[in-house]
Amino acid sequence: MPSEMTLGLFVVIIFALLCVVAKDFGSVNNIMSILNRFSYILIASIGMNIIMITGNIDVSFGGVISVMCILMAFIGKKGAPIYAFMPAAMLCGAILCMFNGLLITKLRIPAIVATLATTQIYAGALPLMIEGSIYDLPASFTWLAFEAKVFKFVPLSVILALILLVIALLFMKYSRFFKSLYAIGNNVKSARLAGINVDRTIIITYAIAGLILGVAATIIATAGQRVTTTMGAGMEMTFIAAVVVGGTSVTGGSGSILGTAFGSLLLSIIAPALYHLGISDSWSTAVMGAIIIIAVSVGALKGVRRKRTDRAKEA
Amino acid sequence: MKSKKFNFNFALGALFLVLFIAIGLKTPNFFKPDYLVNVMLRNIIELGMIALPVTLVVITGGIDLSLGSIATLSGIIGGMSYKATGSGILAVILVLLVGLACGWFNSLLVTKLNIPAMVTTLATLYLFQGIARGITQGNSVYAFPAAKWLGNFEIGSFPIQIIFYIVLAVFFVLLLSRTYYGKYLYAIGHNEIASRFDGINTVRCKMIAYILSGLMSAFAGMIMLGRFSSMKYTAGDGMNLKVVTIIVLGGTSINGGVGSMVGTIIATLIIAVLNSGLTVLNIPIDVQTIVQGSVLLISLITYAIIEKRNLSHKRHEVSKAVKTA
Amino acid sequence: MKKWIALLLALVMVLSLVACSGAKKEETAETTTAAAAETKAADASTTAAAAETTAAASSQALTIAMLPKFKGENYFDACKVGAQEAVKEIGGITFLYDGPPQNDATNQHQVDILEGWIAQGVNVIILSPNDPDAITATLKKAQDKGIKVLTYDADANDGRDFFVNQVTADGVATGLVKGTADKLKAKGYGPDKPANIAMVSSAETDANQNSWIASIKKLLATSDYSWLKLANDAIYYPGPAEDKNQEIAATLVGSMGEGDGKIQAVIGLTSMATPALGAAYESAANKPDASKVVLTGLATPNAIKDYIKNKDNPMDAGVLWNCMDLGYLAVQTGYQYATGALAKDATSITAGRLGEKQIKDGMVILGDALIFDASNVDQFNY
Amino acid sequence: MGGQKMTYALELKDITKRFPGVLALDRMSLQVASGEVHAICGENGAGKSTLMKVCTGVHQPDSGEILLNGSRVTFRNPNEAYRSGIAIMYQETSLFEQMTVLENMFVGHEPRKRAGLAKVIDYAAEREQAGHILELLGTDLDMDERICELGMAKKQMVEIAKALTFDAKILILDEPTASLTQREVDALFSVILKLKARGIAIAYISHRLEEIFSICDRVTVIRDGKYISTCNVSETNKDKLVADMVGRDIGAYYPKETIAIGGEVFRVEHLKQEGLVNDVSLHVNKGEIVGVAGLAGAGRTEFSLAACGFTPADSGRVIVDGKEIPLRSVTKSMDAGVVYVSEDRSKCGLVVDMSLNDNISLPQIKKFSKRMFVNQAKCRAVSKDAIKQFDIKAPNEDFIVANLSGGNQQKVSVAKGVALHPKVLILDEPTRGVDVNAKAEIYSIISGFAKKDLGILMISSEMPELLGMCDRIYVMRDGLICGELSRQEATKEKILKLALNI
Repeated sequence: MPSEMTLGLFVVIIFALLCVVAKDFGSVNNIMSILNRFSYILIASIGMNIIMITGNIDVSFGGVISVMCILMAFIGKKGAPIYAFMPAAMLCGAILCMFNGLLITKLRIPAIVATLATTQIYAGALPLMIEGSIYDLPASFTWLAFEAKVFKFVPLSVILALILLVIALLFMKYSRFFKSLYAIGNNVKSARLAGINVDRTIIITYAIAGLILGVAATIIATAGQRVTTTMGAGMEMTFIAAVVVGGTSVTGGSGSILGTAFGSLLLSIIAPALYHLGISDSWSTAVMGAIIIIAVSVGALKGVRRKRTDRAKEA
Repeated sequence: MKSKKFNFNFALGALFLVLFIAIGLKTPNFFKPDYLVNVMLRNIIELGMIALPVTLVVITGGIDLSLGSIATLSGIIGGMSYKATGSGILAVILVLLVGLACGWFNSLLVTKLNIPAMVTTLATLYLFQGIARGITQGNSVYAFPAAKWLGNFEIGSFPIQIIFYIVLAVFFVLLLSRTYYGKYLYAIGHNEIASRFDGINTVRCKMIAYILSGLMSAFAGMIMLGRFSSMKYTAGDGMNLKVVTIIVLGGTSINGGVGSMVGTIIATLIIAVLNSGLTVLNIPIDVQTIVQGSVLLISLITYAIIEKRNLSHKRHEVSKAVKTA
Repeated sequence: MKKWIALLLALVMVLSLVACSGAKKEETAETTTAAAAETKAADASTTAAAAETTAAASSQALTIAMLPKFKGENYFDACKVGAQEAVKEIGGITFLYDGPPQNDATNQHQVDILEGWIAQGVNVIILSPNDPDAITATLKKAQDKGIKVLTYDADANDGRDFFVNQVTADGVATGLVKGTADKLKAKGYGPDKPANIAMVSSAETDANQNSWIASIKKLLATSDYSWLKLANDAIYYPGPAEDKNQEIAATLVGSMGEGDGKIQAVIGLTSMATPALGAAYESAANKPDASKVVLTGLATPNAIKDYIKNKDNPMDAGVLWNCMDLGYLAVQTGYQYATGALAKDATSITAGRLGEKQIKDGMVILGDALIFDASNVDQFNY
Repeated sequence: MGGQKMTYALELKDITKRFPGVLALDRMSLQVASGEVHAICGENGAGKSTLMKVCTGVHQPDSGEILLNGSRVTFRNPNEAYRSGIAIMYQETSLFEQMTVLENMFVGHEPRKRAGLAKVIDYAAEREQAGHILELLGTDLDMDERICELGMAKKQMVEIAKALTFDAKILILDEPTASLTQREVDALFSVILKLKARGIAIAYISHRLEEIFSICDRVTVIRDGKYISTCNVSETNKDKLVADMVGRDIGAYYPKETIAIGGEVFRVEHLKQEGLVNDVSLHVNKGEIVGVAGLAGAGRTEFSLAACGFTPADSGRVIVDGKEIPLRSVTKSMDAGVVYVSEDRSKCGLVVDMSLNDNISLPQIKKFSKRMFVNQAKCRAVSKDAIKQFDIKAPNEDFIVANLSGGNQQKVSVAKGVALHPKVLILDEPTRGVDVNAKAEIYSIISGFAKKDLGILMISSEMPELLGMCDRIYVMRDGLICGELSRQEATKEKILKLALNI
């Protein structure tokens, strides 16, 4: 697919340029901290991507992440190892997202509104369960962020993300299920004619997304010794941005994981780039918003042009 | 349809009264006129005002999630311009202009590029807020006289903004229920293609709706700035959800075509009671967030079920009609 | 159809009421400290108490409402604990506590909460404003209603009767700068080998951080610290949100190390930033040489004790005051002032277990900053 | 296949299917044997497509039964039909625009192979199969091209290819050649013959007679959802078929009245729209009812849409009452008095979820408003007498249109147009999906307008009504006017021959 490759090239060029103009940008430390951020953005965005391919969306990711983080802290506080609390988080994520899926398919509530509502519920429920934050977490909890390094300097989280990326790519290519996502996103009616159980597929998709989100949440939660109730607040926008920038059409039916990967990379660069260029971090939000709009508009314009060519072709 | 709508608003009104009395009985404080006016009503005005035009947008089958950011951005720009120039009039004009521009930008993306309203406004929400944050560098911006007046002036202990709201509410009720523009909006929401075949300029109608919501958001932003005497770029966070809640609770179908301005207004009062009630009961704001979300969800589910019922009802009627034919 | 609406809308209402009662449980839980002292008041809903207090403000039954910059962060939690201790000690007080969520610590949220309290006529409001200017209008309103207004932790520019100050700005500044300077000296820096420093504050509008920054800059201008260079005004404002702090901390730690282009010392000015710095160092890919850089700042001991104890982590000291005492003192002052035991122009106050405390033009001062390191960090538990 | 005694691969017995307002299939029967190509022909709206949708489980028959190889079956959804070996190529494409040809062919039933624990899509096998099929079709389709990049003809090809991926025992082709070039048609025929040779039963729906005669073995004619006749192609001829297709004796229910034809009111000159309308010129006089005949896809609707400015015409002139009106402006042409009543009620004609009153007043509500405020009374008055004039069966003007019968809905959409007091009324399939009595009423209404000196352009695929109602008839084919017949000279045969180009 050329479009992703152009994006990839674009990102690489930007990266290179930054390394040249801003000294220290290329430093191992900086690159690694970028990659660490990249890792959880990518993982979560993969989940967002498969949802958006079906033409839906989930803006409750942030809230769900917060819930999972607290849950993990709860378990991890007593010294439980990562292989104990990560699965718990994944399960929790699967359930919460599946609930969204049910609302959307069974009650025909537009995805974005339904998930906006659940976001509020998730976000609001947490502070009631615990007063704000769980701190003073044991080393076993922060292991992933502090200890786990491959070759002494590559964070394990990055490897984790890349593995997941590969798995996702394989599934997208070789699984009938994931092919059917595109069909649904393209044309629900035809998908039904082709004998696809649309509702079930969408619900499962949400569950899977939640499952993957659990991994991302683990990376986010274990970054420090304290977990607050607002760890994930507002992150969903970053993920959506990554997916949209990656070339997935917001109306569903097209898009690729690879593109999303590059999109995630681009977004994880923004903040450090601004810092190293001496621009105030305050602009990062605006930059991200602009990037999304540009990406979406480009996609839309393509669509418009296609319609024109279609009519010509019909001749 | 008409009769149904009447029943519906009636039910809403009943709900309002029940909540109002229930909370009042729990805490006499609640009935203090001072509390009713200065907390219950005064605090909902901004949301209520924005909900009015956004109802129009939702009826066309669209939505505006960026309203919170528009309010913040315009308020902030107003405040900054006043600080820079010291001219109050300029500030007011700028506020409204910014709102107008933002709304226009949304409408452009939605109508001309056919980007789904949800996504468009979700992105612009981010953009507008980002700009607000960028130009303020995260600092607060302070109110200017006009805003202060809007936010705090009282006519015999009756806040001025409530009067503004009442006027606007009347205006929008008439706009939607009495003018052809209102009818057009319903038609577009139900069936945009057919509307075009009836010679309706659907693009223009939709653009007007979005621009109105941008404008009103800006106005509300100015009131907010005055009421809180300062504004930060985060001021608009979560407003969009609250407004959508009000609108959906008010019986406007998120899929467009169905809805009434009166419903929105009653819903505004219900949310006002809920919020202020929870405050007066000293319930932490987190719970208020939950209630917020739950109310939205439950009303969505209600309408989902009602729509299903209507559908089957319709089928029944059709089959009857066929038999007679 | 009609039935459906009625039914499901009723559901909405039920739910909201459930939410109320559900929340009320925890509310009473918060006030049990007060309730314990009173007899048969255990289930007295705060609101009932509030109602009666409005009737008789001078009576023993006071309602004291406390409003932190934001909820759910252990600095303010510790203050709250101290406050509740005082409430319990005095007895007969209804204690309300609420605040904005951590990711949205804005003046606006505080005003919303305050207006609720004002309208139902609490007796004392103790708050730590997010925005010293913006809040004043509301505070004045409260005072007009005869409510006693105190600020703690951070001051408001106007509209408060007392400011319960943990420590003077200069106190904090000296604590931080001296601490940093000593550590840097120990690592071979000094007038002959200047060091670049950076600071991580909270939001741009936080009064206390800003006042500290001001006096830190003053100190840096003096000859003994002139070798500490605040490289191109390197102060960052991630606000209270956790992820933002981690992000900026990681970036800063990433650009630490020896040499002119690098940063040798970072000072965290909030109890979010400092732990984030410690964590960032721990997770840094190739850690800057701990013997060449310094991390320090304000934090609750618990939040950074691991980093302090960890030899390879350049964070080996933190600065703070006793937050519990701060909360305790605040409530004591508020109570005594409300009951008239304390005059507006008093120059000192005897605050329960804390004993005598100075009052300088409306500013109650808790004491000096305390510097904790590996040796004594375990003595504190907050 | 084919058991010991003669059983048919596919047999339909007394299938009846009702839709709101219409009887689509009326005790319809059909037998298709394995290894034969069975043509099903009839006019537009005769019920051919409905019949096929019943066969493939899209619709469930109200009564009657479907037999496969002699055994009774019921399909609750298309999937069940696929699984029991019935594949269909729909007239309107149901493709996934953003996906490649290959993906489209196999969506939902990609061939899979074991790979360790998982079953993975076997691309090799998929490509091989696809390769065979495309080869069979003799088309140069690139299987990695996205559908949205393809033209209509190629999309059709993909549809066919898709149908072939199910190794079907019965293949239904619904107007497969509607938009194919001759080369592609030939290719398709050779495919059909190959398949036939394999003993596959093929139901071939078309109203292109020459095609039927070139590849079909037997032909069944249906009309108004009723079975008319079945015979071997060798034993019949075109004229006989045409007679069967249009056979209905034109009852007296065409209240045609002879009115003095006035001067020209509507003229279109050299209207062109790329690929859809190739140079159409026609005119309508006051009090004249002018018909436009032609097969589906002849470009009649496209022409009228362009003429009224709903779709952008590339060139041409539209003149009303001697005044030229600008192309591409709906409002201008409406104000000039040109009103188009769409063929597709529910999609374009009406806002079915709104009340009668709203629907009728919508196009002119602006006129009924003072400073934006709608004069409800006026609206109601208008819709009230519309209801009276067209005698629409509704309790009151607040009744929701969706709850009306098809016939009444059609009346509403006509009434809506007439309420605008047009000079020219363009009626597109005014009686589609409407039962006989409603038809009669609509006809009388139409001739009523003619009396009022309106110019009426009536697009219709129903020969009888054209013959019964029109003073002049234009015949269109491939976006061109290919003939003009006066009331006297016009006959079903002439029209059909012109339309079929034989």
